Amino acid sequence: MVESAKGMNDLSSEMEVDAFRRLFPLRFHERHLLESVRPDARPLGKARDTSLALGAVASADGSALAKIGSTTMLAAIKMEVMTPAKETPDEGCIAIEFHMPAICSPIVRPGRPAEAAPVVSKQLSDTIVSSGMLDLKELSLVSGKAAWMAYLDIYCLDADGALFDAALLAAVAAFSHLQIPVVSLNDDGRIVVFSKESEGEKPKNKPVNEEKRKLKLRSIPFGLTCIIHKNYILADPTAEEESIMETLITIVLDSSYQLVSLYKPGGPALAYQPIIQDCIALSRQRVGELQTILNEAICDMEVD
Amino acid sequence: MTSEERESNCPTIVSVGDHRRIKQPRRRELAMFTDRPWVGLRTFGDGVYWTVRRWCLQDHKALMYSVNQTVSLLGQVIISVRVAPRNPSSDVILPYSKANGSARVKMGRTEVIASVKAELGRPSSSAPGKGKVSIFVDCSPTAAPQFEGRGGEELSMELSAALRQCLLGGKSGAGGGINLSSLSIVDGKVCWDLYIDGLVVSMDGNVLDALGAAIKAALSNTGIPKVNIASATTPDEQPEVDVSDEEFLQFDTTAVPVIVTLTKVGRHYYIADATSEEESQMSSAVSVSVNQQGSICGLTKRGGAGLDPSVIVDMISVAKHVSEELMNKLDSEIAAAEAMEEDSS
Amino acid sequence: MAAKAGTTPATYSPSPTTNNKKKNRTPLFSDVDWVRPDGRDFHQCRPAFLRTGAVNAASGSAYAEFGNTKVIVSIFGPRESKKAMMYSDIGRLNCNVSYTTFATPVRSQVSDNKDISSQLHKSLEGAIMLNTFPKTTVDVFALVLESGGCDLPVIISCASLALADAGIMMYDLVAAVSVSCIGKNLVIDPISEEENHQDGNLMTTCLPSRNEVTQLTITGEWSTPKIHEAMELCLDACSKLGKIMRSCLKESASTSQE
Amino acid sequence: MEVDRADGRTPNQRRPVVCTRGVLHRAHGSASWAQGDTKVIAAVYGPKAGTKKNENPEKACIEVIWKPKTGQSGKPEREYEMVLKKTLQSICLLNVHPNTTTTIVIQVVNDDGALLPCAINAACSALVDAGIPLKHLAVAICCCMVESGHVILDPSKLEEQNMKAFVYLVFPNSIISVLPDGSKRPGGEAMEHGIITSVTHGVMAVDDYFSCVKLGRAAAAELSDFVRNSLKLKAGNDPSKVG
Repeated sequence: MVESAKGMNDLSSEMEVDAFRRLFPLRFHERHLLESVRPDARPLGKARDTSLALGAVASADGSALAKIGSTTMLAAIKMEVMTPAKETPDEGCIAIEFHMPAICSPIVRPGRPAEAAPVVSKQLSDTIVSSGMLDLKELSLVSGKAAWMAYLDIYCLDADGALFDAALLAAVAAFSHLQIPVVSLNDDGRIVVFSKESEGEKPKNKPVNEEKRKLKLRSIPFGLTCIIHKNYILADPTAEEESIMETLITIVLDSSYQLVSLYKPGGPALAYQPIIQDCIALSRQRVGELQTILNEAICDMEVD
Repeated sequence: MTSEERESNCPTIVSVGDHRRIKQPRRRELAMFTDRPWVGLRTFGDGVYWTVRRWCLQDHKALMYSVNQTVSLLGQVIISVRVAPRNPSSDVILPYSKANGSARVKMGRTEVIASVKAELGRPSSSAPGKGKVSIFVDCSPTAAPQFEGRGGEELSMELSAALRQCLLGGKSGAGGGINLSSLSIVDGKVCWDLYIDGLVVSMDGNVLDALGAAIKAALSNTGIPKVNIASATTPDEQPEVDVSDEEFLQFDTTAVPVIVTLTKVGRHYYIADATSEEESQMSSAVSVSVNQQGSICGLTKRGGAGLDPSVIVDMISVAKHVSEELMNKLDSEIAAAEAMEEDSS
Repeated sequence: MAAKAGTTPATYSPSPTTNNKKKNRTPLFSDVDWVRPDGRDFHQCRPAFLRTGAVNAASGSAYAEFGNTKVIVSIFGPRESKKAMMYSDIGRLNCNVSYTTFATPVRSQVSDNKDISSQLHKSLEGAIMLNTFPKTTVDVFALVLESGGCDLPVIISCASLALADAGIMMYDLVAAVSVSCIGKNLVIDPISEEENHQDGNLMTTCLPSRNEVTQLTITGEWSTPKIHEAMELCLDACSKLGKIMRSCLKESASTSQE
Repeated sequence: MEVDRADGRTPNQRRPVVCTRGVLHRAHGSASWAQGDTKVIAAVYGPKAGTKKNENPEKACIEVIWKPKTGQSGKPEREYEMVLKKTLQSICLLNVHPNTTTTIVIQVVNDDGALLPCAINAACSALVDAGIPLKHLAVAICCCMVESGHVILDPSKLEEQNMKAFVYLVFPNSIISVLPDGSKRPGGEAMEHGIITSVTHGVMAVDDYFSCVKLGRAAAAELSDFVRNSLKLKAGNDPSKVG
């Protein structure tokens, strides 16, 4: 009897907190900030648990599944052949698309693409292209005739804040997992997959890219999104935090801590130099973490 | 609604070959069952239909199969082949040129038009030795006011998908009513693309069966021009073809299945060729397409309510029975309509 | 410096053309005795991996993996119906199925699939107590991550699990299984390669504990005894799948309680 | 100088700015803004009743439509729209007209570098022209990093393409206030030192970024004075437009 009464009590207090959270979201969060803790028990500057699995999509040439908290991104690369542009006969191309399917968030409805999707798409391709991580020359097959077009599609499976960070992590992981198929040039001038099984059938067509199966990735970029609210900096916000405290700043640093992007689109709070410096310090820390996570994922893959 | 009114509303239903035979039981049954409670259904198109249906719903399932099919289903199929080009509705279905074949089918107050158009195309790379067939259905706003604008889209899509499933067979082509290989002209280069368009002009239930019948009739009415292939082309080039204006090849439609929809009303009874009224009371409906050999070539189910597996098995066997007679009736109607068309031309 | 946007040159995949020719040359499934590409028995299903709660942002969700077929289904609602919708005293069900661009071996841009969406709707509506959420809509959104055959049955089973996870009232879970007819053999739970060569296909979705069939589709040419055999196979597999789904739900319920 | 610019400017020299308000008659407020050969016209419509779905009806909603010079709007335009929308949201007093929508249409007339800053400046002037209540103005500037590590301001298209990196920065203009100095300073820094918006492109060292910010801030202060003067001027000429 006593126990049940206690249980009731607990429930009611829980309800109260929940109601407070819904009715006064800002005050709810600020009360937490005063205690230097966040509703999910994280310290302000700490990112959520991050995991990375390579090779999640069997039908793709390179793929990765990245999870930051419950934000989940699935990235996959499919390689296709194209005729390179005249100005750059020795370069391949990458096409990056970020998708927010209807499953990922209650805001997105089928047929009406989310507002954020094309923006994140653009940011991702800007970041990856300008970071110099990839050498597009490595994607060349036959100079002036054929080159790879790498289609990178990133699907958001669960949207809970920091979409860009998770998408970028999934994208770079997919590139590091990318295994370029061995191809040969057939008699019609088309590139076809070189298959070992059909011996005797086409030994005359030698593979054109046997030594170029993996891309060399230089200076991999990693991102961290922070919320600036008054004098607080909250690293790696959840969707709830993003909707309540609207000033976001996304910093992308590469492995040598060079600044690839510092993206702050408006927001009620102004970013002063000390705050930006603090954010950059947090990102530096995060780059280290993500680098280890990526390396571990690659190691796991190689062991398998 | 009195019976006089009803008759004036649907004058087309009276041309039944053997309706005299059934008329007799009708009177008897009318007398027998007037005092029985009605099983969740209201009055139907015509008297014969009404009594027999009612009689079936009351008691004997077995009796329903035999009588219902002869009266309600076969009695109401009236086919007239070839829509006159001046017909305003033909503008909808034949926007570019004269169709190679067309047919109009009435089943009671349900009226549909099907047209077949053949065009030269390229076979798909996955099946170089086969032609292609596409089926699309449009629901005209004349059939129901809610089809205005995009309102009919959902039903159109559902009907198109069901027809494709029932008439085109499996992936390998087994069970398909149309022999795709016969549409091939030059392997991997040229083939016939058949565009089958269905138009629902008036809707009073059982549209799918009517569309199936119309397509079968339209296909048998279809003449595909003879094609002469200009020889001596290199294997890389697209061969030149000469389409004849005079010689036509008749399409073989013996393999085209007929579709029979059984609508389940209430707990135990299912009825063939349901009207809109009956469909409004349905819990679920099963459409089965059956070919001349009695094989099942496709099946879909509509309506949310679940069915016991044994009921489905039962329904399939009923559908097979119904289909046999429908097939015969349809063939003779088609032949009659063709003959009539030849006479008039 | 400037990103190469706007100009997307025509591309082609290096693999499919060669593969197709190869397949046509070797008649894989023509014999009476052949081995399935993944070494299963004809009447053996792929191992099923099911998990609820894959998407936190949704009110309920599930992930299903049957061999290479991988599907996520999210449920949203019951929530406000679209404004254009008229008043309805029973709830509405809105289904949508989309594919990722990398779901199929050849990259495809088309991701919307109305046909499959309506099939999903038809299979589920009979199992859901729509009267429990009047005036509102439950959205069932499915994303096929990888298509490895039997997509629709996997989506249906996964969707019913997600509905259960979302706490939507149902009469029973919906289990779906399909059977391919290849030559003289009936092959349960076919992979894409088998589906591409099938003569006919029979898919059953049923409520296992009520022994009710909510949807049945047949394509290809079938004799009546074959249909009986295939349906029996499907129903048997459905009841087994139903048990797996049930245990998956129990498991997630017990872990959430801890 | 260490850096040669094609048009003979010094690294810290902006292009001449021309700002005209009230260029469109049908719009509630409009402005054209030209920096050298880059020219943008902004039109403001609103506030109109109601907000779009998924927007907070307790606040005013800002909608931005970006019309490129030619062709259809694609991903870059979507991104510009998003940046512009967020930037303008942060300078507008959104609580004054809750549950309304203000639409800003940006028409690119000519793009010769620093397009986004130019559009932000144009939009800001157009908002003033339309009499939308603002907290303060925003001034946008583009800084470029040359390979040698020097910073140049307000680049042309050609310069932008050949740069190692560039930064778009938006600063608030200083508020002339009766309050004593320092009362408006959170954290002891002047308000105009805070960054409203920052968009970067290209790899650079962190220190380089801050030197860009420093130079940009100085330039923004100049620009801010220009804007203030030009607005005063217009307000004097056409009092009916303001208020």
